[in-house]
Amino acid sequence: MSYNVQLEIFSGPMDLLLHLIQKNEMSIYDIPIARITEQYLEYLATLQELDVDIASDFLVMAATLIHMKARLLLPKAPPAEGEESEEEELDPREELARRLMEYKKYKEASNLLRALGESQNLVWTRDILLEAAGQPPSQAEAFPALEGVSLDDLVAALKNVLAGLTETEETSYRVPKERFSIRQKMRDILRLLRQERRLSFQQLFGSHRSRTEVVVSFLALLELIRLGLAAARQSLSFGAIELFYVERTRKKGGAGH
Amino acid sequence: MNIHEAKAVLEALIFAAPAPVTLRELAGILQLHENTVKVLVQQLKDDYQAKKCGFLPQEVAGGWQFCTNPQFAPYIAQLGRPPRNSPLSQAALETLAIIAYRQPITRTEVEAIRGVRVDSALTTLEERQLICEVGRKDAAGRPILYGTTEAFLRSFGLRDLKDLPPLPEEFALQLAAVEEEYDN
Amino acid sequence: MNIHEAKAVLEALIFAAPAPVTLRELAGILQLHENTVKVLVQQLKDDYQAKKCGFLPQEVAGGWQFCTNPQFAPYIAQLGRPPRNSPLSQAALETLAIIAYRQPITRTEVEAIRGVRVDSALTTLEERQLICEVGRKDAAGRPILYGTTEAFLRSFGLRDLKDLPPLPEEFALQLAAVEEEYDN
Repeated sequence: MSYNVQLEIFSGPMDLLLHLIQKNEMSIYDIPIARITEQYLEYLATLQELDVDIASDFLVMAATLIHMKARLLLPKAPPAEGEESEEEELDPREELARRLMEYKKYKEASNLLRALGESQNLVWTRDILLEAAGQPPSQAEAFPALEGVSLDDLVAALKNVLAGLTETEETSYRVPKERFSIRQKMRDILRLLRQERRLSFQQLFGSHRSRTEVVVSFLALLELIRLGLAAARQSLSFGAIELFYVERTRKKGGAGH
Repeated sequence: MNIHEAKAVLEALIFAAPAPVTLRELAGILQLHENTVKVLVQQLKDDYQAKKCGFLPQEVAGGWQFCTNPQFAPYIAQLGRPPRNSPLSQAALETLAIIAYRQPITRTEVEAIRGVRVDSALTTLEERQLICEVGRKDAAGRPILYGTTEAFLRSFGLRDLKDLPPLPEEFALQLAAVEEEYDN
Repeated sequence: MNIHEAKAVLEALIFAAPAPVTLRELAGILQLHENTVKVLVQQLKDDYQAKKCGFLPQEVAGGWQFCTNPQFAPYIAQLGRPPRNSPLSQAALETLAIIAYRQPITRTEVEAIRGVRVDSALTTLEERQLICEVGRKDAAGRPILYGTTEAFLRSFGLRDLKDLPPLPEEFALQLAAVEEEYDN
């Protein structure tokens, strides 16, 4: 049905409203509220007829329009005595016009971005291609998981961290029992890595207060390495182990919503 | 090291770097002044352009990298490599534009402009690493503030955020006019 | 398309290909004869060599790709990017050598030659994608047969397996002897 194509054009109620205004060659600063409301509702009715789910945001805008229409139709009440009624005199359409202009500005900007993205599509770089070919992304290529690092090195480093903790935990009573899940830790580490791109082992575990937390973090880290989401590297033997964020290959290039 | 050698080293470095490499990093490796490196890299680019090469160094995301010459895109497309940017939906693109120009910005602020919920657009943009959390707003609920990433700059071929195309001026001016009127 | 343009397109294609690209593929895209492309690519390489560039096209793993000029390796190493071949342990290296020269070969056969268990060396080599399973031996338990990968060729700058340096004769004989003994 040709309608469906039409319906998906609008990215939101502002977009639809802007479209109706432009189609009718109305001025944003002097919107005939009654007419625009009518057309807007008509559009929603069409959607309903076609059994399309109407996002609540479109209904909110409908309500706003109806409310404005009502306000404009009602005779203006004379200002109550001693009351300064400047606000009352403001045309409610001005707020809508301001919002529409603001929205329109970014809609235009999004078209500029689209054009920029398209011109970049005519250009290839090496890193992007490695990723596109389904090979390890550039960073994974640069830092293969566990490069120059043996599992022994990792475990030795862990022992080191644990040694630094022993006193605080084991000599103090009533340590509040914290619960750490590997999944949560994986998320935390990943977020940190994404921010920092690289982290020292020390940076990662330095803030940990309990042995449990260190162990859970360590397991989470191993899991991330196994999944290819993080990589560890030791540039010098006995040097500090560094962790790297490994950019994920795009699973689906699907468009957003 | 003479100029020719220095340029060859720069060429090799920019080529080998897995991501755009900054002038500062290049200067550090060559032990040259950053401004000298800037001039050399620009010369390198001019050389490539004059020779109409298959690719050339480009400034992007705060660094330099080699890119293929766009005029050969039809040939390269035949290598069967997917293009860099798979298209974004209008909704995602609008959301991205608002974040790019207004960052740091919260979800609610974006929603106020677009008049629509943007959760799924945000998810898409985060998944594609075009935006990320850049902090928390000092307000009730400490909402997440979003900003664009380096991958965003690279995807759109921008040197930095100042490189964003100016917002349509006439609208900005009109807006100012309305606001002034409003104020009087 | 004149020669200069054709070379620029080849340049762009070799640059943009994520893996070494074959003359046949290049010829197909340019609609030129494979021999013509061969001459052009060789010319391209000569041009780069004459100009002492930072990188140049190289024939590797049955195709062409750009590689940085080895004389600049000390600079490139400073990019924070470890050299492509970070050192392999002696054990892994020995195992790799045996597989490279005697492929396809089973784990037990490698162990017979090296006289020690090689599980972990195999794992390392597989992880680094230097070797892979190439089939199953038609013997009891149908053990896995290992062979080297294209990444192996690329890592060591080999066009194909025939490019491997020949083994000293007595060593080759020794290898064969161990294997034979094992098979009986």
